[in-house]
Amino acid sequence: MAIDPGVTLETDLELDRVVAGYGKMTILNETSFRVAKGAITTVIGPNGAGKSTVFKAIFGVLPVRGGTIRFAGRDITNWQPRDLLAAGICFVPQGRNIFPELTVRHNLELGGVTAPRGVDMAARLAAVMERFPVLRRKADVQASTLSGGEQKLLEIGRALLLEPKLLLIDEPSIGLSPLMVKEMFAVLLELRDRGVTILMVEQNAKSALEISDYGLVLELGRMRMQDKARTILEDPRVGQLFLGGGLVEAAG
Amino acid sequence: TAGSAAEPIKIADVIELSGTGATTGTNWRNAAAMAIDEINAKGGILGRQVQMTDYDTQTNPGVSRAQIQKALDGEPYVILGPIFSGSVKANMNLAQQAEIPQFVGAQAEELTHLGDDYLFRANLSQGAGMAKIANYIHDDIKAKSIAVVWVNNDFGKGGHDAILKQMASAGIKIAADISTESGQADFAADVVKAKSANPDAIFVYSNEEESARFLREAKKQGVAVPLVGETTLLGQKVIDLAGDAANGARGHVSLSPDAPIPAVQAFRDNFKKRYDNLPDHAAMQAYMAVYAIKAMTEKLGKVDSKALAAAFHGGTVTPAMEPNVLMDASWDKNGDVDRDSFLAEVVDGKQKIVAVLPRLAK
Amino acid sequence: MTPGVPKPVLEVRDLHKSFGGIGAVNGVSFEVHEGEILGIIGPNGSGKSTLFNCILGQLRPTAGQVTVDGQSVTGMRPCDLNRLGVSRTFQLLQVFPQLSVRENLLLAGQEHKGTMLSRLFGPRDAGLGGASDRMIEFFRLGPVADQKAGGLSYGQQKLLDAAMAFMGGPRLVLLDEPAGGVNLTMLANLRDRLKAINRERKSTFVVIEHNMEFVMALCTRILVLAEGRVIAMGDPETVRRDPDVIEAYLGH
Amino acid sequence: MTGLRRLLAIVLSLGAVAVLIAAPFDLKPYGVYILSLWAVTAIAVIGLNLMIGYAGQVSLAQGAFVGIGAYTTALLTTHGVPWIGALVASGGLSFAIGWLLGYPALRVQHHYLAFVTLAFNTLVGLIFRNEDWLTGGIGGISGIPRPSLLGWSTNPPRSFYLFCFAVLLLVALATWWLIRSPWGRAFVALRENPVRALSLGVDTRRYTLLAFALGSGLGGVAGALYAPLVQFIDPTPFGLGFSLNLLLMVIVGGSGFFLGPFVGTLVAVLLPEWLRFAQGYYLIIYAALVIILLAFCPTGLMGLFGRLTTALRPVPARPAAATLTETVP
Amino acid sequence: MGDLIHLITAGLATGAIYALVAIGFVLLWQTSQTINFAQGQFVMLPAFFVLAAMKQGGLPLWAAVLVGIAASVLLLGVGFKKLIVDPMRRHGVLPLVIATVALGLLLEESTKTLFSAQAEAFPALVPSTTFNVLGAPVSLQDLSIIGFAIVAVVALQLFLTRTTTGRCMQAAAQNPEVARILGIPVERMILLTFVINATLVAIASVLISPIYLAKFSNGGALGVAAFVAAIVGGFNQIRGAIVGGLLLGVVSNLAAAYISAQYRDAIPLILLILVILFRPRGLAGRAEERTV
Ligand SMILES: Nc1ncnc2c1ncn2[C@@H]1O[C@H](COP(=O)(O)OP(=O)(O)OP(=O)(O)O)[C@@H](O)[C@H]1O
Ligand SMILES: Nc1ncnc2c1ncn2[C@@H]1O[C@H](COP(=O)(O)OP(=O)(O)OP(=O)(O)O)[C@@H](O)[C@H]1O
Ligand SMILES: [Mg+2]
Ligand SMILES: [Mg+2]
Repeated sequence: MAIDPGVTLETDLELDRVVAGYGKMTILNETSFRVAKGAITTVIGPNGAGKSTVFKAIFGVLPVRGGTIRFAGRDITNWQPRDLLAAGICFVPQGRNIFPELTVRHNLELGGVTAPRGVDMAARLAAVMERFPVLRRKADVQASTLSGGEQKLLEIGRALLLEPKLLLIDEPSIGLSPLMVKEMFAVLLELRDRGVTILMVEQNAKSALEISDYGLVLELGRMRMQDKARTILEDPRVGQLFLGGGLVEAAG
Repeated sequence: TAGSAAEPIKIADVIELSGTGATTGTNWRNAAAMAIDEINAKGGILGRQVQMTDYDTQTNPGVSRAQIQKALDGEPYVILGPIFSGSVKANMNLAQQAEIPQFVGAQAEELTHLGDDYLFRANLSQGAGMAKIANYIHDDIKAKSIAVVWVNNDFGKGGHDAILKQMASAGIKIAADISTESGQADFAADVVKAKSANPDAIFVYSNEEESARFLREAKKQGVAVPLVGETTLLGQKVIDLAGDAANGARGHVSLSPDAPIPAVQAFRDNFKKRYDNLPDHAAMQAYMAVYAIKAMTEKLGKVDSKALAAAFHGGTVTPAMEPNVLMDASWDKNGDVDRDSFLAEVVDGKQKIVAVLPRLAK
Repeated sequence: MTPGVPKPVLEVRDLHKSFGGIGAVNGVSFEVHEGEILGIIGPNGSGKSTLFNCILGQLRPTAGQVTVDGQSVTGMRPCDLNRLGVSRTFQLLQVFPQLSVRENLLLAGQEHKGTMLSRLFGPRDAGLGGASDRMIEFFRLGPVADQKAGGLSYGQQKLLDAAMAFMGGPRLVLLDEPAGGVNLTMLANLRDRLKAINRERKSTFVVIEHNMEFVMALCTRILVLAEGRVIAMGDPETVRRDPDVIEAYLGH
Repeated sequence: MTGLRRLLAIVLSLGAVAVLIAAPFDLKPYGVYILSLWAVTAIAVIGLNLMIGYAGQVSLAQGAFVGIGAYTTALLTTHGVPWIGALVASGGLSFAIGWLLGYPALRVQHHYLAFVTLAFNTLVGLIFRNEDWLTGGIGGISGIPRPSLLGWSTNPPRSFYLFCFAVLLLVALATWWLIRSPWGRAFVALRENPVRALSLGVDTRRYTLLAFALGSGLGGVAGALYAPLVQFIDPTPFGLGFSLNLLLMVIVGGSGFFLGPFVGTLVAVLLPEWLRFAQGYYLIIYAALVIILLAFCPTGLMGLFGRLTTALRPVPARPAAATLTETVP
Repeated sequence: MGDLIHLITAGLATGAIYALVAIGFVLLWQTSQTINFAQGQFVMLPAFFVLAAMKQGGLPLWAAVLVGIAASVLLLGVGFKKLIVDPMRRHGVLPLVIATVALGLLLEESTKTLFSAQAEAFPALVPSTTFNVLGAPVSLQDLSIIGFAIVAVVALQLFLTRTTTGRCMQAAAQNPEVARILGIPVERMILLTFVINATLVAIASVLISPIYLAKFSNGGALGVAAFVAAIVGGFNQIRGAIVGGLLLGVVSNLAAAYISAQYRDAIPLILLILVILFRPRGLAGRAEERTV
């Protein structure tokens, strides 16, 4: 699963001096970066750096106070999620995001409510369940009874129903078994190969960067580094600060 | 409490304008207001305008006490209300301390036996009312046993206790003693109970809409024995609400807007014109009380609360003194009022007075 | 490996838990000896969290025995268990959102200090000021120490959750995916800290985790669950090479 | 609470205390009565706030506990027991019953719990009404004496007000201490995340029952003052409506704020009085105002106060973390 | 025996009324996680709209009923949602509960002041003919109420569980943030909830008032009874409303006849407490979700 730096990659998503925060606290302070089309870009950074905040800002969950966000040439700053979905952007937030009292199947179906008429939801649903068999097995139980990992799979599956152009996915590997992480990464790679742009946050950074084309270091709400994933992976200071330099030897 | 001829005479109306007592309280307030407007239009009392202020007790004794206190701070000439015995009990001693006469709609027996010589009734006590009912059941209906259906609240409980006392002394057996809730909607159980006790008559003592609902259910279950009531049951409101289910209901009416007295009927029509609903007995009490006060004050020739209270003890007002007192009424030393009252029966949707019962003291 | 201390700190005997007839834990037995760090791994939905919930009294096991220091604690209330020095973290974030980080920590420790009365009339911080400061210091929560916990980032909450588990100075700690969403560098510190505590206080850990690097580097022994059954148990290397484990969990 | 906010709060409350002590001396008896009513009600509301605002246990039965306290006091004092004795009995009884009423809270929460307590409130009301032999039934109990302590008779309205106010102050101080103690923290834990609290050794059962018992106990204390205030009691005032009204005072004041109950009660007791000029419309206007108030500050008046003071606070510093630019330790 | 049957049929009739009101509670809870303490008053009010339309507007009954429904959809549906629910929804259940308590007071007092403080007779849509069932008189009105309650429940149950819109409504209630992220029009879903509720109460009002009589103060008791019914039946299942309502009606009749008239109101409440303690989800309710 190597990345080919050669391919020509035009910008798909662009943040330009974006300012956002909670209450009076500013978290994103003029954050700017570009995300290449049809590539996987992984954002890393310490806990509390503002990674999720970036995603919330992009997806109109958190009001953007300054700067602009562009997608496929259009200014999408402070758009409503509904319109962003229509524009082909999907968002899988961090943590637990299900409808506890609905069945797994119904949870999944809700991922496709904004799909345009014609599309064959049933088929896509089947495809997703094919991909993650556990969802089929548990299709008719209350979603809240799923295990942590199963719930995450449910969310990931749900995001695939709309066949997005840009997928924002926040720490998808949390709670997934290594096997499932592999599976999930495989899915992402397939999507990329179909030209989908993927912006992902991962704390499980080493494995993530390995399948990524680009890496992006976020810190104190600022973009510190952006480069080929490989380069980031090999940068010693990044290794020390964010990739748990120590861990590697110890485990090695 | 006197004051120069210039300033108006203040009357405080401490009454149930919200809470469970709102309906009668509003009737009372409206009638009083109407009486006072009429009086002022005719030049007031002793040439002074009369000014009434309402104080809402929310049908809550604690609040009623606060409101009486507030009313007294305004130094009124007399106080009207409240109607609920609980509220009266909670606040009467304040009026007494301030030596301001208080005309209440409460019917609980004990109130006038607490040695408060500033408390006056605007209506027959339940004791007096039930005495007349007892005679009626005994003499006219000739019932040996009755079922008593009563609303378990301030108003109904007092009546219940009174009627049981009277029945005991009249030697009439209580076949069934059925307590109901105010605001109750479904009287199936109660009618079933009353029926299965097969009494010679059923005595119904409740609020207007509950009485109406009971009458309807009784009809639904085809109750045959006479349904006897005191005042409320025979009121026009109940008749309207119950429809033809009310026909045949009979009993005693302490005050009736349908009394065969021109003045009373004039009052009823004016009230209907002004408020677009029929006056109930509470309305009549208030109306008559205001005019009684006017009559008595003019007889005294001065506006003096203490003197007024004194004058009402053993005093009598008559239509001769003031046509709008509607009927002769006299108060004894306890402040209990006595008037003529009526036996009535509901005949095709109208209350028909069948007999006038003379005052006990005559 | 563990020093051969005779009596196990935690002993689970043939534990069963089923939901509406469907077994989540089907006869799990194991022992944990003083000073051990036992890792529990297994596919998503294999019953790890349920196992924890049964051990700790959050759920009533359908059948089976749990003993701590030889004393049966089956069906004992979590708070009483905790007072015996058994504490835990949850897989899904479990903090007190409206309380500040510091308050969260004080709360976590206070029931282990003094009596009901001293807690009413005694000092406000129940004499835990120092301890909480040290926790905040170690988990790098200083900058957000006085923020409401609900306003922390995912990783920060995860760390706070872990910190709380240690406030009462427990002898046995059960951690459900402590690494999820935690920055790798912080994770390295966490691992070292756990080892340190384990060495100094002779306290014992049971850790559910999907991050194999972390587990391998931390645990002295690993137990593998699948479909509610133990399919392998042993030292990290053996388990890592076990074909069943690779098949069911790690992937090739 | 930041330093600024605490300072403001303290200054305001001290000022308020001073005013409230001076108030009755230039008020008519009616005004004094309303103030006394405020003080008495505030005690019950403090108790309710302890349950709801801190421990997160919804109770629609506080009115019933005021009733239990009032009846206990009425019965005892009319039979010659000194008020202090009656107070202890009222508080104690309400505490005990509150403790029992807490048990359902161990099984159910939120609206379910609310309805258990609602049912309880109605049941108590029915007992007040139907058990004439004990409670005087609908007739109620009249002629309730006002206490006289060490020769000082509280019969005059002013004295009785000051007496109520003194009790209120004591209650307030005790509560203030309680909520800032680890107990207070444990109560909040019940509200915020009982599952986690339980796993941290917080005996949620004990604290839940305590919250109920303490809150209800304060209801009883309020009752012990209500009876001698009105000097007559019957079942009507202690119905569900009253409990809802007490809840309203908690929310309007700001649930979970120490000063909430004082403000909330003030609004609920005084506002209708101020509005009485509107004659028949005063309740309509009152209800409308409450709705508007909640629409603009759902967190209650203290919540609003909080928002205003935070507006004065400096912007919090952006949380820092290790940086690439700083040299690696 | 005849008595017993009669008590039961009569109880069922009253129970149906409770059920009709209870449906609203359950609906609001399931689709917006709100509790409306003014629901009783909501049912009381439309009757007066109808009366006004007949008296002032001089309309025939059927037209007046349409006017009533329209008015209630406007005021009790759209108005209620926009002016009261929206500002408070985010702040948990309690502020809204209190606001609705105040709203209940507002509606009662306004009705009393603007319409009438007295009970008013209300014209019946269905003739009040009664016929015998096993020797117990049953009126057409009773049947129409039971009928409508059942239809409403079945329809809503299907709508919520079988249609995407219905599920979107539930989703919007259970997790608004995520619903928004998935592009579910949360606001519109909630509005829909309240419009449905408003329509229901209006129809309920028209069906109930001929029996109950139209009175400003009817709401309180009715509301509480319906609440109890909803909880007993199961707060998270529409069908619970029917089960609870009918049970409640019968139980209180039997209690009044055979246990104690004075404590007739106590028996259903004791039932309520028992149900909550031993089957919190309610008799027809669904089990609550996984907590740990
Ligand atoms: N809802 C909130 N209210 C207030 N502050 C918040 C909120 N959410 C996040 N923050 C603050 O914003 C900063 C960035 O949070 P964010 O969730 O973006 O971090 P992150 O990079 O995603 O961290 P992690 O890797 O742990 O998920 C943190 O300091 C956090 O305290
Ligand atoms: N309350 C419940 N009701 C029904 N089924 C449940 C319940 N809790 C857990 N389960 C089922 O039990 C199985 C084990 O769940 P558990 O959470 O223990 O898995 P896990 O090993 O922790 O998985 P993960 O690694 O994803 O956290 C799952 O299939 C889950 O669906
Ligand atoms: Mg994040
Ligand atoms: Mg798990």
